[in-house]
Amino acid sequence: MDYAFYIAAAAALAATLRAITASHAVHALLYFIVSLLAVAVIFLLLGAHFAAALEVIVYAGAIMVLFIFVVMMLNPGPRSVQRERHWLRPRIWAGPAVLAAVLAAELVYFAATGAGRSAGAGQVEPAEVGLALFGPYLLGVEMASVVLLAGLVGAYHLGWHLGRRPGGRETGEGEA
Amino acid sequence: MLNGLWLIPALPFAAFVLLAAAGKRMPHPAVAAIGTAGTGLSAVLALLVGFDYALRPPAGNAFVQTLWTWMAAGGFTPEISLCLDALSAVMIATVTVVGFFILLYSTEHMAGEEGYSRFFAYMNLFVGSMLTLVLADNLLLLYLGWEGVGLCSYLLIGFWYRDVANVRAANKAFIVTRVGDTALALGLIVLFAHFDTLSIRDILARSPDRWLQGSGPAAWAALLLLGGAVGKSAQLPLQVWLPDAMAGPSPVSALIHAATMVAAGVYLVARMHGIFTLAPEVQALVAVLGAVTLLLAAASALAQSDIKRVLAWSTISQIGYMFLALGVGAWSAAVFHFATHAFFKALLFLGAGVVIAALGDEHDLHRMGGLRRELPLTFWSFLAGAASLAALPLVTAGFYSKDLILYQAFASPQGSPWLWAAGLAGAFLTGLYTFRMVFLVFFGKAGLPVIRKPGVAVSISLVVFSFFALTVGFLQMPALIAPVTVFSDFLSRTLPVLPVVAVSPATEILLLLDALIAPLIGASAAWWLTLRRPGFTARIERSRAGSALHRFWLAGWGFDALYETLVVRPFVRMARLNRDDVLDLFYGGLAWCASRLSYRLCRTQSGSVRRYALGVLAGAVIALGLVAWFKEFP
Amino acid sequence: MSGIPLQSGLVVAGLLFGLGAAGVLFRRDLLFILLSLEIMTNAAGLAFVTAGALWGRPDGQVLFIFILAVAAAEVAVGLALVLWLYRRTGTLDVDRANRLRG
Amino acid sequence: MILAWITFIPFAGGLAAWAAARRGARPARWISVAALAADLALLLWLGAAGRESGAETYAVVRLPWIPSLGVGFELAMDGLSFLLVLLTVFLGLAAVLASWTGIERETGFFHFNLLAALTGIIGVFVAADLFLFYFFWELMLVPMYFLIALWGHERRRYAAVKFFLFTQLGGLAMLAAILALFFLHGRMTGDYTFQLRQLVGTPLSPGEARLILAGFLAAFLVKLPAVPFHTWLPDAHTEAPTAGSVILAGLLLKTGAYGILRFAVPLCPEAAAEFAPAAMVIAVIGILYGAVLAFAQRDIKRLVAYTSVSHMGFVLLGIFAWNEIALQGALIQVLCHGVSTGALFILCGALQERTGTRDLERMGGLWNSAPRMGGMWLFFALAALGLPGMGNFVGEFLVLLGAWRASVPLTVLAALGLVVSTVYAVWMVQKTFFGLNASNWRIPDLGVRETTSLCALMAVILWIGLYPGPFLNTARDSLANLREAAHAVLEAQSAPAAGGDHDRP
Repeated sequence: MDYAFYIAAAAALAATLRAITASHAVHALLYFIVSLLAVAVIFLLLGAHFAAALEVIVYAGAIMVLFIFVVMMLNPGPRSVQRERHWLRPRIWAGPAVLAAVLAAELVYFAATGAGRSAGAGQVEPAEVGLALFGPYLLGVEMASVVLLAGLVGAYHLGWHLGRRPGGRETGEGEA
Repeated sequence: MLNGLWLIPALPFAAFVLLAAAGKRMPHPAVAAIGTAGTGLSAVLALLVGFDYALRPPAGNAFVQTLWTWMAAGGFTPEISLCLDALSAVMIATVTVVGFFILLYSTEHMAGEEGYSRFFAYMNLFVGSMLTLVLADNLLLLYLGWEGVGLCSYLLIGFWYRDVANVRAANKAFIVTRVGDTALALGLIVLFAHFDTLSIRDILARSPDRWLQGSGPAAWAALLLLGGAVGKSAQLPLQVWLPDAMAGPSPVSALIHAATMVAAGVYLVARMHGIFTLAPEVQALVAVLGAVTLLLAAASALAQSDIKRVLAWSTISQIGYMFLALGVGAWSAAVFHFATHAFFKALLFLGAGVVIAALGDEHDLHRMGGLRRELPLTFWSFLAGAASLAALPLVTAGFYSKDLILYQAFASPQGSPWLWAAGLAGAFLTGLYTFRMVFLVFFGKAGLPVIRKPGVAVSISLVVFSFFALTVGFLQMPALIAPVTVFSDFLSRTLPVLPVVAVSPATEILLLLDALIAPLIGASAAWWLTLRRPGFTARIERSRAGSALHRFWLAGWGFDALYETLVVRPFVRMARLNRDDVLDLFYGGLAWCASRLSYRLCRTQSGSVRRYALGVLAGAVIALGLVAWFKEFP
Repeated sequence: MSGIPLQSGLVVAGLLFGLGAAGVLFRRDLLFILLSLEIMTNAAGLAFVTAGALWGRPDGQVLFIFILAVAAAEVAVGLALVLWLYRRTGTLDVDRANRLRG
Repeated sequence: MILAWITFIPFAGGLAAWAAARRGARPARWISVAALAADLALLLWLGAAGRESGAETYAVVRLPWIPSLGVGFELAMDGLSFLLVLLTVFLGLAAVLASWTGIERETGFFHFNLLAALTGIIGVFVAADLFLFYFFWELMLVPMYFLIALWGHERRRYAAVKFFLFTQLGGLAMLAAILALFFLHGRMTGDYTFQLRQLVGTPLSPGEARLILAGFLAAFLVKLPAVPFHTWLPDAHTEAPTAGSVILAGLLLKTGAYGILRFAVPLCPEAAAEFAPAAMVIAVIGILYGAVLAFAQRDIKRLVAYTSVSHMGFVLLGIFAWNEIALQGALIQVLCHGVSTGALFILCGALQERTGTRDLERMGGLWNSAPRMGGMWLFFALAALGLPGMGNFVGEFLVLLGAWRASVPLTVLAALGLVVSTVYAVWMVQKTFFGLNASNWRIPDLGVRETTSLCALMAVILWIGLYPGPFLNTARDSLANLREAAHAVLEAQSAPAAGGDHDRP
């Protein structure tokens, strides 16, 4: 168990280090996704299954995709085709793949042995989280919704002006 | 009859309001009618009221009419109330009669002026204020009239406002008299602090009980009142404004700066005689001031070449006589001289106005001459006035009033031979400068041609004034000539009679003879110097000492220059230096420091996001560090 | 949870946070800065969840969800700004985007 | 409730004027005039009713506002407040009339600001709750800032910011003092309240009292203004539009005097008594310094502004002499200075509108083309120098009379101010209407609207000058109450230490 934690933690740190030192944005994003996956594994190990699922679905799934969209929008044109090709080389995806493989191996191991399903004090079920969320933290939920709305409006507003700018290109990103 | 008292000042005020509101749109005859009617009706009323008072004296010899309570605050309750007694009766009669005839004169003299209605409005305002001053039952109302006449004086000196010199003269008059007025205001405050009232009768009634003879507060009160009086009456040391005040039209000089307003100081001292009696030092000061002023002013009058300035200095000198009389306790003599002076000096100014207008606005004596034949009526009336001013014996009013003053300056308990001698020397000088003026203007060879002759209104006024200038004196005559004492008897209802020290008959005759002879010598000297030996005079003027003295006297003994260097220039320079308010520098400095600091802090605002992030991080680390630190050392 | 050292969870969170902060400080590309910010929020989330696990309470995960919401909003606006900046200046170098300099 | 109406009718009128301005400037102006006229009518009716009833206070409003903090919406009007509110509405009307032609930009917003400032001022004069007082105190500040900053002359930004900083800093010090008083009173009695009538008589230690008084005076002396804190005034008055200058000089300065009378001295009478000699020295310095500076100015509005410094010195002198005569004098001076200086600023505005300059050196000889204006100018200049027969004289003389009992030398020095005021008054007449018309000005004379409003101001000055009885009587009881309140506190606190001087706090 300890080893599993340490392996995941090491993977997270290594991937993050690569993410902030990478010279290329896509590179960095791939490493960061791996880092997120590693953190998700740690969540799993800590007994926070719900958080682990959210980490993968929302963080790695939604937010990072947004990043990738933007990166792609930054340099459109003929050069991007070539760049696309460049990205498909193994040098780019080898490192993340290895780390992801390690994490996958860990997961498979847990699934096989059931060691991850630890019962005890640390286990917090999603139902508990939900109750807390819509009980004492109701106000926080409302505030979070306001924040999200503000983000939505802000992004829309910026995008609107982006589209209207003379010489600017019509880009409709309806994020969030 | 007496109940109409309030109408006397109210009528001129009404005329003023009417003219100020609508005078601009009226035709000139209507303006003249309203302007003269206001004061004229008031004069008629004043005479009626005066006779009524004289024939049927009310209880206590004073009739008081209270109109309303002016203000009431914490025991201070001055009223708007008028008081008629012998003194104010003499004053209102003089003021309204003189005022009416001067206004009559003005209807013609000022014809064609742009500010015709403005002139009559101001003149009526003046008459109203002057009547308020003399009729006031309490000192605060008196102060109202006092400032009102000062205001009118200011407005009328600056009547021809286009010329900056006139405006400056007006400002000077206003400011200098205001210095005296402020002293008067403080005097009022002192009196109120000690008597809890400003009613003149109450103060005079209570003062002998409240104050010892010669006590400090009495002296202070008297001194402050005197300050007001010397300001208004152009006595030393505040006499400097009057010669410049001649910038106004001649009727203004006649009414305000000769006959009435400048005598207000005399009136004030006479009115508050009780206070001065309690402060003998101050009363002596009054006498000395009067004596010195009359000599100084007479000497200055000798050196002037502007006809109106001669008359202005002579006015100062004659009021010096009145102060001399007040100083020795000869209250009624002072008031008598005021009355005669009002008539003859108004006459002289009006005559001078005719001469000036006849020669096309020429003021210089040396460019006049020989006008005796061209302007005969003016000549004779001017001569009557001049004779009265010089106090030529027996036939003129000035002689009787001046003789009374000289006699009492000698014979009064407070009098002294020195004061008498000063008065006598003044009489000689008066004869000298008066007839110098007469000879220069009307005799000798002709100067400038006459372009305007006096008309009916002017002539009437001149004749009436000549009559008064010669005859008013018969109301009061020396015992040696004829025992007529109508005037002092009448005034004794209000003013205390002077307890004269017995003088031997021989001395008395000697005194009378001196008073008879001194003006005659002066007049003959004038004749000798101006007509007989003009070269001699010119030689004196050209000699070094002579010309220095001439310039010194021309400039009124250098008082103007003295005040200019001591007060005016330092004040103006100081004010100008501090125009931008030195205190603001402090706040400006603060603002400068703040903006420098802000500039410095702006430097940190580099616009670099990463630097900001570093700052945030460093702040967080420091904050966490502090928390850790204090956790370790609780 | 006998084996998992909860202190180490916090240490990992701290290290991740530090890496994120270093990224913010040392990268000049706005996109990377944004990425590093995400790393930092993620690290904070990890710290919350770890602490929640320590006490066995759901609050840690609740706050993680809030962080997630904030991060989502932040990324949405942040990326829009990135695009804006790029359109206006043609670069993502923050050191050149210093028009707010005082 | 009528008091609340009186306070907020101008505000409502201002909003209506703002809304109506989209149909042009005329409706906005007429709505403002109508609102103020209605207010004036209401006020006069209240005054008549109050006089009849003979009650001490004319009207009271007591509503809960923020009960948890002890803050009430509490207004009260006694004779003193009545006179000042009357002055406010009256001058407000004159100010609206004076800006009839001068304001062309944003007329609606201008009138809104003007009337909002008036509401703030009225509120200050009737508030009986310290929190509410502070609220109104700040309320009058903001619209005033806009009036100067948006419709002012050349250096309006500078002047507006300076005005704002000075008054705001003073106001903050006052807020601190109010809060300190609130907590001290609450701790002592357990009753946490901002009500003035509860707070009067709070026993304070000398140190506390001094600090609280300092806080109040910081606000009031700046507003008055007393001499070292006066430098915002010339700038603000000069740069403000005509209506702004009228309100600043005529009304805003009065709130300082009112504050000292109503709050500073009654709340800490002992400290005030300690401070009185220093305050009187400051007052006399203000009288002379302001007058000398007025004489030195070239800008006509600046000149008039400095005369305000001088005149408000008399007010300060009267207040701190603290006997009936002096207080009555100070009040009359407040009223008359408001009217006469307001009129002078209206005339300055008219002059500037016609000649396009405020430089005295470029004017002169205007009497010929505008004699009616000249007469008015002369009249109000004479009022400024305190000619008897005009209200200012009554005020100044009563102040001097009362101050004599407090300090003889200071009274003598203050009387010197009368001489210096003559100097600047004749100077300002000479430089504008007299003298040579060197620049060949041909200006139109006053129109009907201007003449009417100035004649009304003139009538008030003469009325107060010749028959101030109604005004003195109206204020007598309230001034006596203030004196008694302060006196009672003194008696209670320091019976053995009280000196022989009965008239002083």
